[in-house]
Amino acid sequence: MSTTTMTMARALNEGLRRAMEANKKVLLMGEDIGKLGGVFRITDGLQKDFGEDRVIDAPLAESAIVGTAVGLAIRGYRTVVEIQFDGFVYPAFDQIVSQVAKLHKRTDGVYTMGLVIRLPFQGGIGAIEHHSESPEAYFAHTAGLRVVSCATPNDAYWMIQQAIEHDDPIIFCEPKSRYWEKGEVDLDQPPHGLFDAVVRREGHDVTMIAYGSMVKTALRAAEAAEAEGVSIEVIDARSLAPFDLDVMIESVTKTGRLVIVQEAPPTASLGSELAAELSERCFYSLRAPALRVSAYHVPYPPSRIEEHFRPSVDRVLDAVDRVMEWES
Amino acid sequence: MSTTTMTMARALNEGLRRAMEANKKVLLMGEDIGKLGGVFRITDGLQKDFGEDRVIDAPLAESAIVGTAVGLAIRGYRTVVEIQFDGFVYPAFDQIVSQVAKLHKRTDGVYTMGLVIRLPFQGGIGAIEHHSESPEAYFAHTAGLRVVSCATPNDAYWMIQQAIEHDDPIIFCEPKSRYWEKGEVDLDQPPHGLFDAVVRREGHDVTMIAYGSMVKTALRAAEAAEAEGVSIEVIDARSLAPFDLDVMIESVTKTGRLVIVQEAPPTASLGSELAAELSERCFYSLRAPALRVSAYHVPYPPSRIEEHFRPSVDRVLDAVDRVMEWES
Amino acid sequence: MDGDEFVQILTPEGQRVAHPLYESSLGRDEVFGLYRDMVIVRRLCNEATSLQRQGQLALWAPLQGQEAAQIGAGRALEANDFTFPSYREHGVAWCRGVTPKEMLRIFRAVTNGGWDPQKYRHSVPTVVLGDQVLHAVGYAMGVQRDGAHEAVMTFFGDGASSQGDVLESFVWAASFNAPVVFILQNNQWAISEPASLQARIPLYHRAQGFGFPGIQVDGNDVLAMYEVTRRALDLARDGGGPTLIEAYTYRMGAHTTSDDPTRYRVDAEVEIWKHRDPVERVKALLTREYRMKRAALDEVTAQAEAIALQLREDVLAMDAPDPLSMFDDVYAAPHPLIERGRREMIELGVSEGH
Amino acid sequence: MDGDEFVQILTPEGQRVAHPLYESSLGRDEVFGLYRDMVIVRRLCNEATSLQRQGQLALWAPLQGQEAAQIGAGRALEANDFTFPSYREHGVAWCRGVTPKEMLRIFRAVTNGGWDPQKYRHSVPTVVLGDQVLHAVGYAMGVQRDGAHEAVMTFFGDGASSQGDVLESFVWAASFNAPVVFILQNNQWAISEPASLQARIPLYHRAQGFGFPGIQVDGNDVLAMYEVTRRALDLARDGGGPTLIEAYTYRMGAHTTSDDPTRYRVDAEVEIWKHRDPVERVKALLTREYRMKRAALDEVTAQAEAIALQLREDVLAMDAPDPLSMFDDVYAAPHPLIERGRREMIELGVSEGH
Ligand SMILES: Cc1ncc(C[n+]2csc(CCOP(=O)(O)OP(=O)(O)O)c2C)c(N)n1
Ligand SMILES: Cc1ncc(C[n+]2csc(CCOP(=O)(O)OP(=O)(O)O)c2C)c(N)n1
Ligand SMILES: [Mg+2]
Ligand SMILES: [Mg+2]
Repeated sequence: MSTTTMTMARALNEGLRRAMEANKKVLLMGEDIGKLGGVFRITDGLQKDFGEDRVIDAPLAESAIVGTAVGLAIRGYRTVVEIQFDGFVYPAFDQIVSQVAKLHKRTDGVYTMGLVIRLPFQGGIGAIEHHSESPEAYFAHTAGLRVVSCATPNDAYWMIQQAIEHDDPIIFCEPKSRYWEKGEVDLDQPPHGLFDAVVRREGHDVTMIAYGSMVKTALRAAEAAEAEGVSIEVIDARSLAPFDLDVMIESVTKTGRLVIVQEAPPTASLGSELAAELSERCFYSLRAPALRVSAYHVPYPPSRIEEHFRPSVDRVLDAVDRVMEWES
Repeated sequence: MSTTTMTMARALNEGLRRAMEANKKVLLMGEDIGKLGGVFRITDGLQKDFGEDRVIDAPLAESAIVGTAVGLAIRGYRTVVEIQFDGFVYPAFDQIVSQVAKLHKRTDGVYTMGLVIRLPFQGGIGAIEHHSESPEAYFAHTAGLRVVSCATPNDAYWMIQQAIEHDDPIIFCEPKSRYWEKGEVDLDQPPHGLFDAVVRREGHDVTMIAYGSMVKTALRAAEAAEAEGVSIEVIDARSLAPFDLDVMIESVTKTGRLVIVQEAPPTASLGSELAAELSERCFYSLRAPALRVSAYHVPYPPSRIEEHFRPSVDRVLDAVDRVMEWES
Repeated sequence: MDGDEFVQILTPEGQRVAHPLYESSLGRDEVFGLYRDMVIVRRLCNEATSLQRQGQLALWAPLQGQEAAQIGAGRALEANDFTFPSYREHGVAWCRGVTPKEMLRIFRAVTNGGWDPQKYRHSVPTVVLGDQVLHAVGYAMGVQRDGAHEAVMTFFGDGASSQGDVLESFVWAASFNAPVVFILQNNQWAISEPASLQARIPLYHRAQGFGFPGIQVDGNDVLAMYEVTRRALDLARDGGGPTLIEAYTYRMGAHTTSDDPTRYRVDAEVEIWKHRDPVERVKALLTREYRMKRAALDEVTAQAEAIALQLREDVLAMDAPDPLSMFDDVYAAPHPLIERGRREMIELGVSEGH
Repeated sequence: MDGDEFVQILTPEGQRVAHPLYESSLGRDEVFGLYRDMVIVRRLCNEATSLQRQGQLALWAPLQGQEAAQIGAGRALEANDFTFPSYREHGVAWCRGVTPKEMLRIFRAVTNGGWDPQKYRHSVPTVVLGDQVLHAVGYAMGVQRDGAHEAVMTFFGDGASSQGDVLESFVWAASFNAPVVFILQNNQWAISEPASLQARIPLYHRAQGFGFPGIQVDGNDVLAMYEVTRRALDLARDGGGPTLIEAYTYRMGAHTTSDDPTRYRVDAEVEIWKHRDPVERVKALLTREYRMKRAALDEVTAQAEAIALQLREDVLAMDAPDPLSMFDDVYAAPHPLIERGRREMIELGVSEGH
C-alpha cells in the first residue's frame, strides 16, 4: 500500500490528472482553470500537460459551461466542470435541472450524462458574499442528479475519479475550507464506494451525521463530548443524494439519538430529509427527537461574523446535550 | 357580505385587477400576458384596461423578466411577474436566489423587494414535459423569500392581493389543475392572513397537511376514510415558507398521527421539512411516524401516466392505513 | 429585409430570380424531392392536428408555413451531421429519418422524447426555449476535438432568440469557432408576441455583433434555404466557424392546438402570407419550368395520404406506457430511491397494461 | 480599435487630438477637477491595497488603470441619474458621493452592501457577474413610466459581457428603448482570461447587432470618456434609448488582492500600458496647456493623502457587526424563523460587541 500525505486541493489535482490519463475523453472546463490553475489551483498544471483542448478556459457564462458540457456528453466526452464558487452555479440552474438531470431519461437511456460539476462549497474562508454557499439541497431535491461531498484528501482523490467514471451526472461538492488541510492518501486502493456513508468515529450514545466541512466539526464535538462522558458516533454521509441510509439506520438503532450537522440553511434541507427519514425508519429506536444543527435561515452573513452562522462545536454540543437530556 | 361564485382563474384575474386599481405602482409583466391574457387567461382584459405600460408583454427571457422586475422594485414599482409554467422559472433562478432574496438584506433594508412571482405549478393537466413541476422547495429553502399557495378561489382572490401589498418578495404558487374549479368568493373580507394555515376539515385520528392541488385530494381521502371510521383533520398549509406551525402542532398534538401530501418529489422537500419539524416538536404526541406521500423521485413522467406519479386518493389512504395500524 | 442581404432565389410566384451570391444547384429530381418532402410533412402535420382535435393527442405544434425552412435546411445536411431541434421541427425530423409515428409519441404524451437521437443523429425535442442551442455548440466542440469533418445544426425561434442561453451560444460559437449552423426560424410570432418585441432590427444582425456571419433568407423559398444552409454547413465543416441563418417565414397556424391566434393577430396578415406559400411556389416551378406532369404531383399527394393514414393507425395503436416505466433510465446505475419507488408502485398493484 | 470609431481626444502624451464627432467641452477647472478625482481614487485604492496586505481587509479589488473610465463616466452623470455598479467601481462611487469608508465596508467583510443606495443614487456592489445590468434596465423602465428626465448607467467588465443576463439586457434595452447607458470596462482581463476569449471582434459591436449604438472609447482618456458618456446620457434622457460604451482600458494591478497575475500575463504588457496611464496624461495637459502650477498639483496629492489617512483610521475603527444583526432586514415583515434564530443565538450567549 503506497500512501502519501497531501492537501485536499492536491489530492483533487492528482485525482483529476489520473482520470485524464485513464480516459482521453475526459475534459475539464471552467473559468480560469488553465494558466491560472483555477482560483483554488485545483487544476494547476493540467492545461500545460493535457493541452488547451482538454483543459478549457471558458468564457464567463455558467449556463453555457454546463450547456456545452451537455453537448460534449452527447458527443461522448466526459466533462468535469469547475464552477468557480458555489454562489455562481445558479445561472446554470436551468441547464442542470431541466437538461443534465433529465436527458438520460428523456432519451430512454441513449444519452449518457456522464459529467461532473465540481462545486467548491460551504464557507469559513473569510470571503465576500456568494463565495460561501451551501446549495446542495437544490440538487439533491432534483431527480436525475447525484450529489456527493468529500471530507478528506483520500476521499477527494478517489471520489473525484469515481465520479468521473460514473455514468450519471454528479454534483461534486468540495468543502473549500478544507482544501488546505492535509491527510493520508492511499494511491492504490479506493477506501469506499462513491455512494457509501462511512462511520468516522464509533460511539454508542448519539449518532451524528455530517458531511463536507462539518465532518471535522462533528469529530471535534465528539472529542469534547467524550471528555464529558458522552460517546458520539460520527457518520460522514459522503453521498448526499442518494443517502446511504443503511449505515445511518444501523447507527441510530444502536444509539437511539440523532444529531445532524450541516452548514446549509435549515428549511427543506438535507438535514430535514435525514431527520424526516430517520425519524420514520427508527421510530421506535429514537429516544429523543432527531435534532438538526444548521446555519440560520438568513443569507450568508458578512464573513466577519460567519462563525456565528456556521454550526460551531458549541452549537453542536448544545444539541448533543439536548438529545441526551431528553429522557434518560 | 357580498359573495359570488367564480373559478380560481377568474378570482386571480379579479384580485389582480383590484390590486392594480388600488395602487398605480402595481405592474404586471410576463410572456403573452397582454392581448392573449396569458396562456391561462389569468390576466385577461387587464392590458386593455390598464395599458401596455402597466401590463407588459415581455421578450422571452425569464432571467430578464425577474431581473428587470428587481430594477423596477428599486424604482418603487411592484411588479407581479407571471412565469408561464413552473418549468420555465429555472432560467431566472440566479436572479431570484442571489438578488430578489438578498437585496433587502444587502442594502440594510433600503431596497424593498416588493415583487410577486406567480408560478402556475403542479401537474394534472395532461401537459407535455416542463409544464407540471413543483419547484416550491427550491424557493422555500432560500432565505429571503416567502412562498405561498392558494387552493380555493376565495384564497386566490385574497392571497394575490395580500401578496402584492406585502413588502417581501413572494413566490406565489397557483395549482393550475384547479384553475377552472369554482368556489365562493367573498368580495368584502379576506378569510385569513396571508401566512396562516387553515384547518379545512376537522378530525381527530390523523392530521393531514397538504397545499395547492393536493388539498382537494386530501379532502377526498378524508371523506373516504370517514366511511371507514377514520377521522382525518385536513390542514391547508397555504403559506409554504414560513409554515404556520402552531396550527399544525396543535392538530398533531390532538391526533397523534401525521400524513403529509405533496406533488413534489420527496427528497429535501417541504414534506421532509414538515415531517422533520413536527416529529421534533410533537415527539411525545406522535403515535406513529410522520409519513410523507409525495411524487416519486423521478422526472415528471409523460402525462399519460401522470396520475400514477401524483399522489392519488388511494396512495394517501394507504398512508392513513399505515399510521392507523402502527400501534392502536 | 434589406436588399441583397435577403436571399431569395424563387419568388412566391415560382419564378427564379438572380441573387449575386447564391444560385440553385439542384436539378429537377432534387427539386421534386424537396416538393415531395414538403407535401408529406404538411399532410402529416394536418393529420396530427386532426388527431389532436379528436382527442388522440395531448397537443400538437403545427409547422404549416415553415415547410421550406425546415426541408431546405434539413436536406442540406450530410448523414454524419448532428441536429438539435426545438419542438416544431417535424420537417427536419422527417429529413433525418425519424418516423412520423416516433415524432408524435411526445404529443401523445407517452414519452418525453420519442426516438433514438443517436440513430438518427437528430436530438429529441427541447421544450425549454434555447437550451438545445448550447448543446449544439458543445457537441460541435466535441466534433472539433475529434477532428471530424462534420457540422452541427440547431433550430430556435424568434422568441427564443431573446434567451440568455441562445445569446451565450453565440459567444461560445464565436470564441471556439465551433462548426455550428444556427437556424433561427423567424415565423413572426412567439405565441402572441410579434417578433418586433424581441428585436427592433432584423434578428440576423445579431451574429455580426458577435463576429460571425448572419444571413437572412426567404424561409419560404426552399431553394434558397437549401443553398444558404449548405454553404454554411460546408463552411462549418471546413473550419470556418458558425453562421446564423434567419429563415424569414410565417407560422400559418396556431402556436399549438391549445392556442387561439384570433386573440392577437388579424386575418389579413395570414392572407398576405398565404400568397407566399412555400409549397405552392415549388409546385409552380415544377409545372412551369420543369413541365412536371399532373400525375407525378398527384402521386406525391397520394403518397402523403398513405403516410397520414398509416400515422393515424400508428397513433391509435399507441398505448400509454407501463406506469412502472417512469423508473427506467432515470439513472444509468442503480439508485435506492428508484428501487423504493418501483417497489411501492408494485405494492399498490399497478402493473403492466394498466 | 477601428479608426474613427475609437474615440480619443487626449493622447497618452497629453496632447489633444481632433475627433470628427467629439471634442472636449471642459475648461481648466473642470479638467483639474477630474484630475483631482483620479488622484484621489488612485490613492484611496493604494491605501486599500495596503490595508488588505496588513490584514485589515478581507479582500480588495483595485481599480488602478481604470481611473479615467470611471471618473469620466461618473462625472458625466446628473444628480438624479441612477447607477448600478459591479464590484470595482470605486471611482464611480466616489463621484456619486459614497464615502471611502463606506466603500471599504464590504471589503472589510462587515457588510454585504456598504452604503445607502437611494441616498447616493448609486446601487451597492454586485458580485454575481452581470446581474446588476438587468436591474439597471428595469430601473430605466421605471424612469420611463414616471416620465422622468433621468438616465441610468450600469457597469460591467469584458468577462461579464459573456453572461446571458448582460446579453438579455441588450435585448430588453432595445425592445423597450430604455434610458440606460451600458459602460463596459474592457480592462483586457477577466481574472486570468484575456478579453479575446470572450469575443473575437471588439465588444462594442455587440450593441449594433441589437440595434442600438455601440462606441469604443479610449478608456484611459478621461476627456473622451466624459464627452462620450455625457452625450449617451443626454440621448437616454431625451428618449433616444440605450448606448453601449466600451471603455478600452487596462487593469494595471491584480484582479483582487487574492490574485497572482504573474501566472498568466507578462510584464511587458503591463509596461506598455504604463505609457498610457490615465492620470499622467491629464497631468501633462494641465502643466503644459493650462500651465498649472506645481503647487496646485501638490495640493491635490496632499488632499488625497489626507483622505487616505482618514480612510485608514476609519477602517481600523470598523468593528465586526453584532452577530445578531444577521437577522435584521432579511425580511421587511416579521418572520418566525428569524425570531427563532435570534432567540437561539441569544440563548447561546452571543451578544453585542462579541
Ligand atoms: C424558457 C421557456 N419559457 C417559456 C416557454 C413557453 N413557450 C413555449 S413556446 C413559446 C413561444 C416560442 O416562440 P418562438 O421561439 O418564436 O418559437 P415558435 O413557437 O414560434 O416556433 C413559449 C413562450 C418555454 N417553452 N420555455
Ligand atoms: C456569475 C459569476 N461567475 C463567476 C464569478 C467569479 N468572478 C469574479 S470576477 C471574475 C472576472 C470578471 O472579469 P470582468 O467581467 O472582465 O471584470 P473585471 O474583474 O476585469 O473588472 C470572475 C470570473 C462571479 N463573480 N460571478
Ligand atoms: Mg416564432
Ligand atoms: Mg475585465
